Amino acid sequence: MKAFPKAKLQEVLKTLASKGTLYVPALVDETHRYYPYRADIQVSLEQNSAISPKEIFFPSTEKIYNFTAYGIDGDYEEILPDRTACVLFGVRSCDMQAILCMDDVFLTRGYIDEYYATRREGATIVALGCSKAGADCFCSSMGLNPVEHEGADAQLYDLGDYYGIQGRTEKGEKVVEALAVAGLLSESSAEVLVPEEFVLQVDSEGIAEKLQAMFEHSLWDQLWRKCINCGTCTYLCPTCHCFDISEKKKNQHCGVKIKCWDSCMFNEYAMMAGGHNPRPSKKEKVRQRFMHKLRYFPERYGKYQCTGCGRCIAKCPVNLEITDVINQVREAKVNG
Amino acid sequence: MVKDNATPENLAKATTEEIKRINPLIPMKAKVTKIIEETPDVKTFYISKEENGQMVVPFHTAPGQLAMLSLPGVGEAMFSATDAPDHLQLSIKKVGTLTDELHEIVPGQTVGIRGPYGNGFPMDQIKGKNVLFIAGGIGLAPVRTAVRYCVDHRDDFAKLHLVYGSRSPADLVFQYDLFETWPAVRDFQVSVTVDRGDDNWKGNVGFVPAFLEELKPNPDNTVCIICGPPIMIKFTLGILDKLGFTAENVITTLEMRMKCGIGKCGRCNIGSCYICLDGPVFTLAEMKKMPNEY
Amino acid sequence: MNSLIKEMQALAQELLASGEVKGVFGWTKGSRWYLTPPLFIQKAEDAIKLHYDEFAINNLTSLLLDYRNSDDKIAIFVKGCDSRGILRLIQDKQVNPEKVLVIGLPCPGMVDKEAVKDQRHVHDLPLLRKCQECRYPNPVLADRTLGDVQVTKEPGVPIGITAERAIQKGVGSKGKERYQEVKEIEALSADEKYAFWQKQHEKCLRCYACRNICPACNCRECIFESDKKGWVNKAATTTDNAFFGITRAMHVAGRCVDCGECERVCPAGIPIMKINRKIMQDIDELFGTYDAGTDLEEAGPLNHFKLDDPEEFL
Amino acid sequence: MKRIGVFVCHCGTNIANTVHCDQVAEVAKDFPGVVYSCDYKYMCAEPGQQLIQDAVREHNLDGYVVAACSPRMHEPTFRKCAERAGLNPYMIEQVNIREQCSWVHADKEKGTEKSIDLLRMAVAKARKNEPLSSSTIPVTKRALVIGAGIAGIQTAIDIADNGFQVTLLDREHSIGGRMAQVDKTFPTLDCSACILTPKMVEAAQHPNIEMVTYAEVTAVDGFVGNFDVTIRKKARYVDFDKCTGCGACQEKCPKKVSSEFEMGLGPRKAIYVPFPQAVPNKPVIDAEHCRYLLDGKCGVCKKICPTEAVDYEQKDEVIVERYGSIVVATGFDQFDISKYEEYGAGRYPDVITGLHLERLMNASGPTAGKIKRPSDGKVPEKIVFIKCVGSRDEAKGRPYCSKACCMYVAKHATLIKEKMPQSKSYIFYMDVRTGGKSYEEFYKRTQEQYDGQYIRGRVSKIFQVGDKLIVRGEDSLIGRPVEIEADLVVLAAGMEPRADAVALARTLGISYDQHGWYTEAHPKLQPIETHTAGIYLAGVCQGPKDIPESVAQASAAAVKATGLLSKGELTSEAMIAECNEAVCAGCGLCISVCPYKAIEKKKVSERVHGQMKERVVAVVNPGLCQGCGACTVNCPSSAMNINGFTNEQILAEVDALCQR
Amino acid sequence: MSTVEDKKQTAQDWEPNIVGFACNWCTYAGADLAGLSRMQYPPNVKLIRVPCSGRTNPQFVLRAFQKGADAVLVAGCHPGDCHYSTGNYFTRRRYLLMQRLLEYMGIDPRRFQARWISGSEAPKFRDVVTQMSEEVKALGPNKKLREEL
Repeated sequence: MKAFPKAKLQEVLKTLASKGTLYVPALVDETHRYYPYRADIQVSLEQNSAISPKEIFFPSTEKIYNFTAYGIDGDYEEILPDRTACVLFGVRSCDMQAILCMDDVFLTRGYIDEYYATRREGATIVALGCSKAGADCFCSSMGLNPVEHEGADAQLYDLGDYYGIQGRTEKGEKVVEALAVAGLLSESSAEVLVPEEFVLQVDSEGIAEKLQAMFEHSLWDQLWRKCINCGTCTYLCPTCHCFDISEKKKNQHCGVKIKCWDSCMFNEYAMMAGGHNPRPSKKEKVRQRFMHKLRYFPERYGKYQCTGCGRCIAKCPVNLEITDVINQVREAKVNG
Repeated sequence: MVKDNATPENLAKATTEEIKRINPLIPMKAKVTKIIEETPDVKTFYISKEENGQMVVPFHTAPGQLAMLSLPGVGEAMFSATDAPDHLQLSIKKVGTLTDELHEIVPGQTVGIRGPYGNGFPMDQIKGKNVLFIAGGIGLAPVRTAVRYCVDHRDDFAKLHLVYGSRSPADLVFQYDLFETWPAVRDFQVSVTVDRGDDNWKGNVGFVPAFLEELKPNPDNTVCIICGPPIMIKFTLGILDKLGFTAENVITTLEMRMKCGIGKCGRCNIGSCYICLDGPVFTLAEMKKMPNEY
Repeated sequence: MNSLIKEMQALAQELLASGEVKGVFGWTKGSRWYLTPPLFIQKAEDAIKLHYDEFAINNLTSLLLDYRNSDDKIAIFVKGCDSRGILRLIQDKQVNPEKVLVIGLPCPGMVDKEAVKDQRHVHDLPLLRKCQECRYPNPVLADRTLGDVQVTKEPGVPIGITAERAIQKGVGSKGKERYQEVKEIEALSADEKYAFWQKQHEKCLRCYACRNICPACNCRECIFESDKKGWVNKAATTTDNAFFGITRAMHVAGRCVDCGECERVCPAGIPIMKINRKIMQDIDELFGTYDAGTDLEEAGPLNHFKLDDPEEFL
Repeated sequence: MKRIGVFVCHCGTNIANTVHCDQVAEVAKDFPGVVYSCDYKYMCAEPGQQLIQDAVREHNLDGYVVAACSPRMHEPTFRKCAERAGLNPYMIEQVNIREQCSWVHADKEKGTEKSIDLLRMAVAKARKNEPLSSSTIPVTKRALVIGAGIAGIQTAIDIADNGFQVTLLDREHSIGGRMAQVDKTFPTLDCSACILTPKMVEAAQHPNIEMVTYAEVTAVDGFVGNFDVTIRKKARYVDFDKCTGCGACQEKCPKKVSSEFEMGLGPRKAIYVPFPQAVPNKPVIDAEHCRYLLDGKCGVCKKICPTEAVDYEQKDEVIVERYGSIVVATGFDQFDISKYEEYGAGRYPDVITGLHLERLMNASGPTAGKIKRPSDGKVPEKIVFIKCVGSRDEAKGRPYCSKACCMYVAKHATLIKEKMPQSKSYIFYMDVRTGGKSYEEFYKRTQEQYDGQYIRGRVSKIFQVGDKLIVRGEDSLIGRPVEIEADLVVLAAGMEPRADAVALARTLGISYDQHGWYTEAHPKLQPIETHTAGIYLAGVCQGPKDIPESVAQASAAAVKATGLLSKGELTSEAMIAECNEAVCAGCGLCISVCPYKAIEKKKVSERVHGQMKERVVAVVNPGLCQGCGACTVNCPSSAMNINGFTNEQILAEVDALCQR
Repeated sequence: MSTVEDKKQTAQDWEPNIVGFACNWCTYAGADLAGLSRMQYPPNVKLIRVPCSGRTNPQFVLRAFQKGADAVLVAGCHPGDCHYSTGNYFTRRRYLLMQRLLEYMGIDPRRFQARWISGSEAPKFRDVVTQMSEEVKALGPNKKLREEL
């Protein structure tokens, strides 16, 4: 398969960067997330980014339209994200699967979220196979192959000191071709490295079906006790897609409507105008999060909404682990 | 399927192919042409879009569908919308900051409107059957869309019966329809009750569930459409069950917090259904299958 | 340490069995050797799950806020820094002292689980910075104590069966330099300071973990909860994040018990304690040294005044 | 959107000169919420107000903004105008484009621009105004006067004359206070008892005055209109109903004690009446010295009392009474001269204070009016007076002037010359302050007709040689040291707050200055009121003053107190704090910063998951809250808000000013 | 409306926009007195009337900087003459901390001032306002903590 030496990574990135904005996982003042590529940026591919790549297609805050109000007349003016092409480099299988989940939500079922669609269609995703499982990773338990993911435009394989590359889609081919033109590619028949044992393993088979009858199960009475209801897990999770629409005033007459991340963990998330809140306390909120990940999303879109990236496990202030929840559901006794 | 003439059916099985690409989150610029003061805290707003000089309906809505109304600089919220030839009618009760401001605007005010949202009432399935409408307070607004559909297609339906209750005579909405147009319709019984009467109120006094028990509507071959405050629905469903109505024949609308209206923002989910997309209209049977979290 | 754990399990088992308390907050063995997350048990037989070691970092006190409306009595294990959180909640009238049974533990000094690479044992891991600077290793209040720790309102050295291990690891060794980091930032120029904090506020996701873990942030409904109040809405723009960060610092000014949990739980790694410590340093300089959450009777520095306070606004 | 009107005033040319009022009114037309905007020459005048009222009716406005002079001046005017137009007075805003714009910025363009910004701010605030009303609190039509010196008595009499019930309370067991100890009063030299005792009797017999003597205030709760005062009545051990005041017990009582009233110069018995004209004129047993009460011996007084009025079993009695207003008239203590080592005060018996001399000169005093040296009883020849002892002296912590000493020293010099023509008085002074009516003439007379020799200078030392007191000082007018062999030295001791003044202030919740004098609400404009509504001050407890001023203040305090009682009910401020109980966590941070203790805690029960749960929230007492807003800032969850200055309104103002 | 906006942005005649929180009983009265005595000072400071300096929430100061103020002034009575007796003692404590915290965050100390200005100190009011206007004009527009929409 075509490959390029790891030593030449910087050059590969430079050539890709010339095509359009290139996003790479980098460490900038101790924060590991996807940044636009710059020559002096410290690219970090050893382990998955701390903050997921979802913010590239679904940013934490974005302006959706301007509005003006002069007395009784007013107007609306759309603000669309720029359409320039971009390359998302170094996306692992768990994040690639997460992007597919987001596609289901934002691009199907009667409506298309224009903002997500514009960014998503302009992007070429270059996936990266994992050779070593992270401390909190469990993608294999969620039915994913850490080495590769068929949903990506181009796939990199870890061949030890080479990266093998394969184009899958037409956009992916263009990337491979660009690297070939730059003379960076050579043929390599080295073995693709496969990560050995995962530290975290869990059997997620049939969990969605079992949860159908577990809405009132006593498991939920204990689970919320240590949770502090912060938004960390939802904001780090690559598949959480909830958002809020609010507005900011520029002055007395005009302002801008803003779409920003929201979390089912916050109190006023489900609060209705009259003050009634169907999920008043922590128990309902924690149940909603895991039910959505492991039952509601599979019911609606046919795939788990958890891809085993382990970010929520790594950063949860109280170590409330979704793998532990899956185990508890598996062992739970359900009558009838 | 061009989204403009979205009807419940094709919405349910919409696929990605030929969806006309417009940004669903941007409201259309429209004007409030007329405001009718139904009761001290309910007003009906006539909303039309200006298209090359004339005022036309922004979009058509099927009975039971919703529209997202936004007031520039204040906010936006989901209301049930009644279809009309050249305008949309939205009846709005004063409950929060947005509705307070809406109740202070004057005709000619520019607003934003987008929609239609929701699956609406399954009028086709209930063709040929008797229809029992039950509404409480502002719940009459969504029910009225179904009533008007039945009145416009009177022959497609058997007997019609409306049971409507509100807090006091002053709180009765659409009084013109209640006491003039609908009673005049063929085989359409209109029963109105109020929680607290006043000296010149002749009609029945009492809560809707109790009133329903007195009326004892006949359940066979009858579909019931019910909307109103959660407590009224809870008790009325119990009575309907006692009267022999089957879960499939009872249809109601659910109210949840809705932000995007297009099934993306995740706010209005009950179980795996998004109320703004797969609802708000559900049969009692469907609701029994959903997690009890609404 | 194992004897201490046994004592804890026995006490919890007895308390639950006798019905004196309806629940016990403690820690338990996590899924990996370097994890000892919080645990809440209600049945006596679960007491066996209790565990305590150098990874039991979590300050459990803010979890008591979920029991504001319940009449059950809850027991809670506390280290030195946690106990100051209890005192904070009692002073703010959010926890009824009769409804809480505080069990004081000696603190061996917590280690930094983020530093785990391939070590296999706790001795190879460095002590957390906040424990190196710790001045209150012993509980400031407790209904019961285990591991012969002593309750003391004064700053001091670790006491109890884990004391010698704690001192050997360096607990409290840097007690004097707790304002070191603050001084470093103060030395920067105005633009450098702004650039530093601008970068931090840019990283903030507004997930509110720092607010929800903090015992001093115990409002029933936070002004950042809904934008009906009009202060700041949910959008995580840099200036809103700065508004949130600075406002929260002023809200806990003179009330922050220096437990360092906000900095630990921040997913974006923002040095929040550098702001709180700055305010603590200013309070010490301006109004006389004051450690929040150590004396139940003393009103916080912003809740009283002296006629001869420093004057800079003439 | 609320319908807001905008009225820009020209104020003749005061504003129009440097602000284009028409342009401001024009721009205001498209501020959000503004439906009518105009400018006019004189908004505050009748035609201007008429114009406003017509506009309100014609455009059915919800509120309006007047851009004119300072709201501190005409806000009440425009509020009344709103009321006449049928609007709630708090729905209007006034913005200052005169004192803070047209008068201080000459450049007309910039002035106009600033006026537009200020107007935009005011409209933004006005749109968030809500109708407000002040609430009413019932008032108990009864007053309490603490301290029954001349000030307390005068206040009580005036209140009683106004037809209100009043309780006159004093710690001593007779009313009269300091003035009872004084012999003669300046400048008229009429006898102090002659002008005081009739007032004491009048107070005793007045139907509206209830005299409570030998009692102390231990606690004050409640607030203006409804003070619940806890009073401890000390046991007298004499049943006043039976006692006829015959005085037999006083004669037979074996125990002699130094009389405080006589300043230690004369004796009194364990069962005693402090001075002949005392009111009530019935004896009291001093529990610390009565042999029977201490160790069960004696009991003579009980035996010989013809009406068995003596009752050793009496106990202190604590009562709680409700009052509408309180007047504090607790008077002063005389400066403790022993602090002046250099004068040998306290060591030499013949170095006495002004009050000691008053007792020596008083006919009912220990020496029946003959001035005798306390040491050997001889009649003194040369008498030296030293002024400003314990006054105008930072070193002793008494920087203030005690105001009355200059006059009473002159009085003493005059009286001594009159009583003992052959005696000679020397008066060491720094200044002579004669600031009252015919005071200066009295001082001139002392020098000229009564041979009072005034020496300008300070005394450095006094020491005893034989039975003479050598007074060494200097005469700064002639620049030479002076030495006088005196028989008697009288120090003009200054006035000092009562030892327990601070404790009483804390009980009442009123503030005091660094010396302990009670702090008036405003030194010039509100000398009688305090910051605590319903509590007033009279007499020296508020600061050194002489008798005429104390009486004047007493009558003023009476008017203030009865003014409050006459209304029957109190209307509270409208722009006060309000607690949003749904958000309040009951943490009490607001209570710790409220200057008026206007916030209390109350229990609220609410339904949580089906059961009724109790929790504590803060509640604002409209009678006490003055709307300062300290609580709103100390409340982290913004549960506390001030009507009229809500967080939302101020934010709207900030946004309007910053986002143009 | 927009004409005023463009004129403002031309470089050299840029005018700072300073928000002032003035306590109704002292500083606002002092400002009125300055007006009565026809003192002249630059028009850059606009006062928001608050009942007491103790009512000024530090969050208002942050809001002003966020929405584009170039400097903020908090002014009230001298400690001891507060109309509400203890209001400004708490203001003093709170703003001693806030002033240091803003400086710690990188805000130029000249852009935030808390001052005691009594009802009779009209000259002092004029001097504080003039000094602030000139200093901030020299400093230029404030970009720190400012919201760019």
